[in-house]
Amino acid sequence: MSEALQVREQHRTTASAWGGGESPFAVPWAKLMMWLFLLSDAFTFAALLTGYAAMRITAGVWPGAGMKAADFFHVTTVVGPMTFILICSSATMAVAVGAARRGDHRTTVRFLALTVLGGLAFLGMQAYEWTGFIREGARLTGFVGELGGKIQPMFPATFFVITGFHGGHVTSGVIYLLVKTIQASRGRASAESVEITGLYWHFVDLVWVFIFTLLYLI
Amino acid sequence: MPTNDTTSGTRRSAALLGIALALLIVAAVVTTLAARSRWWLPPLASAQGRSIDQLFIATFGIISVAFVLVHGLLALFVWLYRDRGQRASYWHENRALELTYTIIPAIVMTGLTLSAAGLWSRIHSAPPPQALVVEVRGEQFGWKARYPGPDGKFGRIDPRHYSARENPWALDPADPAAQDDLVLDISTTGELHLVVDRPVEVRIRAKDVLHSFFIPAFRVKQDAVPGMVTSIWFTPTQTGPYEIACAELCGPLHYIMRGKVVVQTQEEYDAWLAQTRS
Amino acid sequence: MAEHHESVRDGAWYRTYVVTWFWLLVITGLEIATVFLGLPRLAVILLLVTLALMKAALIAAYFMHLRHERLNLIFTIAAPLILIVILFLGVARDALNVFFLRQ
Amino acid sequence: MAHVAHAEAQAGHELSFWRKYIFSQDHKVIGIQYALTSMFMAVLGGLLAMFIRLQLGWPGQSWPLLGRLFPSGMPDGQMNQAFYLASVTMHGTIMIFFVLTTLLTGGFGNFLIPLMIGARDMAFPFLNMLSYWLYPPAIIILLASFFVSGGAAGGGWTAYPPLSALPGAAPGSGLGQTLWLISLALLILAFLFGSLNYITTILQLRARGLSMMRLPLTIWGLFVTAILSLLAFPVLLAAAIMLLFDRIGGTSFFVPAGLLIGSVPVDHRGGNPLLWQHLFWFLGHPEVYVLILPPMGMISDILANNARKPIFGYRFMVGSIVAIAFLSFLVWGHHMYTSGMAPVLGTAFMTTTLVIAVPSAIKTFNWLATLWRAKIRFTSAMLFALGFLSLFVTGGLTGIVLAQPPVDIYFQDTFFVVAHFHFVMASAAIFASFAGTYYWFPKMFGRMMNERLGKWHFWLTFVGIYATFFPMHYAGFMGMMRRIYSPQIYAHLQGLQPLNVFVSIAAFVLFAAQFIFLYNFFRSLFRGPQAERNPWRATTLEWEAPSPPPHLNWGETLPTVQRWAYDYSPPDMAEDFQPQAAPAAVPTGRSREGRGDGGHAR
Repeated sequence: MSEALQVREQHRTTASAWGGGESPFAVPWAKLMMWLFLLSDAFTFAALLTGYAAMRITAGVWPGAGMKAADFFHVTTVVGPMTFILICSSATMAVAVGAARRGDHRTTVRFLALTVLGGLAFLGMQAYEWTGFIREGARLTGFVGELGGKIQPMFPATFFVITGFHGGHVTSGVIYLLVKTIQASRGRASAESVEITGLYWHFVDLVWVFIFTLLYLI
Repeated sequence: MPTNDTTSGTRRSAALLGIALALLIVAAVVTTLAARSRWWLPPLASAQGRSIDQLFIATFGIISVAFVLVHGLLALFVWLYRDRGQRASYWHENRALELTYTIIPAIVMTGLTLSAAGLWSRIHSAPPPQALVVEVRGEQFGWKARYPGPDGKFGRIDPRHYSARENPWALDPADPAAQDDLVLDISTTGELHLVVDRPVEVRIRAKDVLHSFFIPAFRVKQDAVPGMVTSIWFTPTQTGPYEIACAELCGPLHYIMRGKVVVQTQEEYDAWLAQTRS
Repeated sequence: MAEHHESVRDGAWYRTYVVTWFWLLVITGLEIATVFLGLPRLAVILLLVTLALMKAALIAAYFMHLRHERLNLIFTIAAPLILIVILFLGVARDALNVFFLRQ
Repeated sequence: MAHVAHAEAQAGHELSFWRKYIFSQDHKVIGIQYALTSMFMAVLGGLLAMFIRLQLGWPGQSWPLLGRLFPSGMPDGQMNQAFYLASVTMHGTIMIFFVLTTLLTGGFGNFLIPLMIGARDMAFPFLNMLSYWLYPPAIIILLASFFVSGGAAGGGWTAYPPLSALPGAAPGSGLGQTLWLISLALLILAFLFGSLNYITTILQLRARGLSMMRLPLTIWGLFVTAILSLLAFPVLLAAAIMLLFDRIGGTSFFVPAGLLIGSVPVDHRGGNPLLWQHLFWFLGHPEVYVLILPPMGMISDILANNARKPIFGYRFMVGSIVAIAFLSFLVWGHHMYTSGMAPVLGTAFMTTTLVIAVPSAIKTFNWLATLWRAKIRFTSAMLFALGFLSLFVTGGLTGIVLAQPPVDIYFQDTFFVVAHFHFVMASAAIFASFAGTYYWFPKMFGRMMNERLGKWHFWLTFVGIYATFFPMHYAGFMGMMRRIYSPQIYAHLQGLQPLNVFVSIAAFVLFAAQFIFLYNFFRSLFRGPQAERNPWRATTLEWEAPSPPPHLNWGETLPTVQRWAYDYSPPDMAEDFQPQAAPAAVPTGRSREGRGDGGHAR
């Protein structure tokens, strides 16, 4: 290869997105890291849900003969609204991110605060839903009371473990959002960091889509 | 500079390594040949074991060739291309060569996959209808076996009725089919009796944790999994006593979890069964 | 550093979010309706999984801005998800086997 | 970028001792911390192996002196079964998770990634520090389990339930097993933090001109490994959570109904023990590639450097690393052929497993082709690299036997398996670590290791490894089961004892030989001759930095990369190597075919 060719090759390499010296995705490193974290977290949830599927398939009837999962939950009155609230909080989060990008601090703070409220409402309703389920006889080890013998013990167990794990994510998300709201109200949250917070929050919503479908509806 | 080994140092290292690798080939071949008389697979005593052993020997031949080839080349190269003040060639791409050693292993692997898949599906095919059916159960730390009674049916099991002495199999007394089941402790007092040249389906249960039903002479191994009944079928071809081992870690006394199996002619087996039942 | 293309005019920049939000709610409503429609079991499962995937796609594409990222990032995020499908298929197939071997 | 500015601001003032060496955010210090801690754990794991060999070589023998040292595990000097199984379990756990994974990705990964890609540090130094500081607590919890009632976990490193789920099932299934799970969960978090950092760093912080197809293979190995960890460890984390719930919360993910421990009914129902095996091996198989891909990369670089020749078939090398990584997620069931898994899955997993043999063969022959018409320099690093090649082939080939389910029926859970993975992933990975240490020690500490001791170490280790692990194949042929306390009562294992005695003695020699390395390592740390910047005359970027590299690695400006990583013995040049960052040299004569990028961009 002649010298000229070599120089041209070098130019081509440095001009390419993958040529080093810059991000091939044109994203800041913190954002890429959040995406990667979410990817890995998706595998944790996937494994839990796969375990749940294995329990269901192995059990044959679920949660018991002649019963539906939806019978045990307040799908239209509590779980449906929970889903509604989480979607809304995701939307307010998206607006907050958009506003932060435009430098509109007032809107950012306001919508971040709304998102926090949405998260708290979700957690409150989940607590209510858990309480009701426990009152019906659900325990981590299986159902107690008159339904005890008729219901797969892994029905409440998978429910508590998976929604609990998700609830833990929501709780840490609320704390994360709260910190971000305070920072934003003092004008110390960059648009980038608000966007990264948003990614986490949307992911929590995205996981809930599957939990809602697989645990409550199917 | 540490990189500038003296030529004699390089020569010595190259010679040593070349000889060591050559010796490795010789040692591997010699010990394997020697091992065939002492440290080899136990004598074969089942029909499916023949095919398994043949597949193993074929694979062993293939990997031995690859072992000798790679180590031979390695020994040759370290000796030939040691640092003698020459200049290494700037050669780093040869599509034809690379494709060659992509395609040849691919073909060999395809062959192995096909032959192994055929054998695997034969091993896991449905047992023939005339097969003897027995159940074995792994528990900490021994094997038990159960033969159905003259009704040919295994009785129901209910763990609530378990009693180590009176009802070790936890048979449900309410089930009539359970009344005549024959339960043997094949680790201590009894033996698992099988009939020569008659296929046998062994259904495997576990009482507590995972175990693995392993009869080396039959080339049979199948895990005993709590909560489910696994099964395996095979045909013993030699009469005589053999041993059952547990191949899955099941607790501190895993190493003594041994059982006994005896292969007999049909007459001997019938006599034994009649005597034991009475 | 976080420069992104905006697909909507200034002043109505939140329109995408509102539209996404609206569709998410509609699909959620459909999901709940599906359960109470009394369709055959397999149809319910297929329908619900499809709807859930649609929702997930909407969230990822618009709320998480994946649609506005470079294609290589989208592939980087999406490609590994195939492994989840493989894990699920392997485990589910074997769980079915366990079901049949239950004592 | 933000972190660089932050780091530069930090460099302005002197750091305290604590910030500099203990809670350091410098990737080099963290890498060395990881490496030293792993070395400590390696000695521990090796000691446990010696206990195992002591028992298997001379079952029933009493060792009064040891009995006084370990009164609970070896009362009257005779090892009890629970202690034996705890040794087996802990040896596996420590060597796989706490030594090889941490040493290769935590140690070499942290040290090498920023240096080899021309970055100042990792993308997120604080997370990097956090990753290391989860490791010592995990160790403490793991080791503490030896002292709780019942002793350390005894269910094997795979911790198959129900044995590991039911506290009553075995002495080691008590608190020891719970601690084992917690310790592993902490370590998983550490690996996740590390992986996030490595992937982001390699993707985003490469120096100008260092395209992906110009990366040294070490970086490719570490990069793909990080992806494997990122995607596989969460699955084990989920499984560990479920198992913890089974143990503590009374759920029954892995415990079915109707079990009796002795005559005590077990109060669980509904679970499926095979689920754990699926989830565990979905991690477990990628994990063995976590242990072999970085070595493959490191070996490629060390071979090319000491052969003074470009690595052969760079593109096929990268392709096979990626292919192996992808396939490693599809083969988990080949650990489960006899487990009661559906036979159709056995066929599927056999197919994917045998496919992996193809990229592995490509790599082996590419390494051999690299040696062809080379100019080989026999440094200690090179000897270990060549040893790696031999061990990898020996161990890899027996994998072909085990990949076939009908044959695996006989060999599953015998010593043949033990021999197989001790060659292919344990010994080979350890050889690569030794090679890497001899090779990069000058860069890490600015001093050279002693070559004479290095060669003694190599010869004793190489011979010791073959003497220890090769005879284990024969024990496997005879059908000797893994994890048994003594083979003596079995008729088919009679005549095995001389073999086991031989293996045990070889193992003791092998273990003792490692102290030559430790002596060499620590002596060179303080007494070794000063290393120059590029003692091996290597092309890759880390050798452009001073030895040892200062904080932030590079001076005022970051290096700019001009060519691929393997420009050894280029034609028409007086020198036999051209560093990646050296400005393009003026050619002296005829045309220079194939220069520059090794023909990758065409």
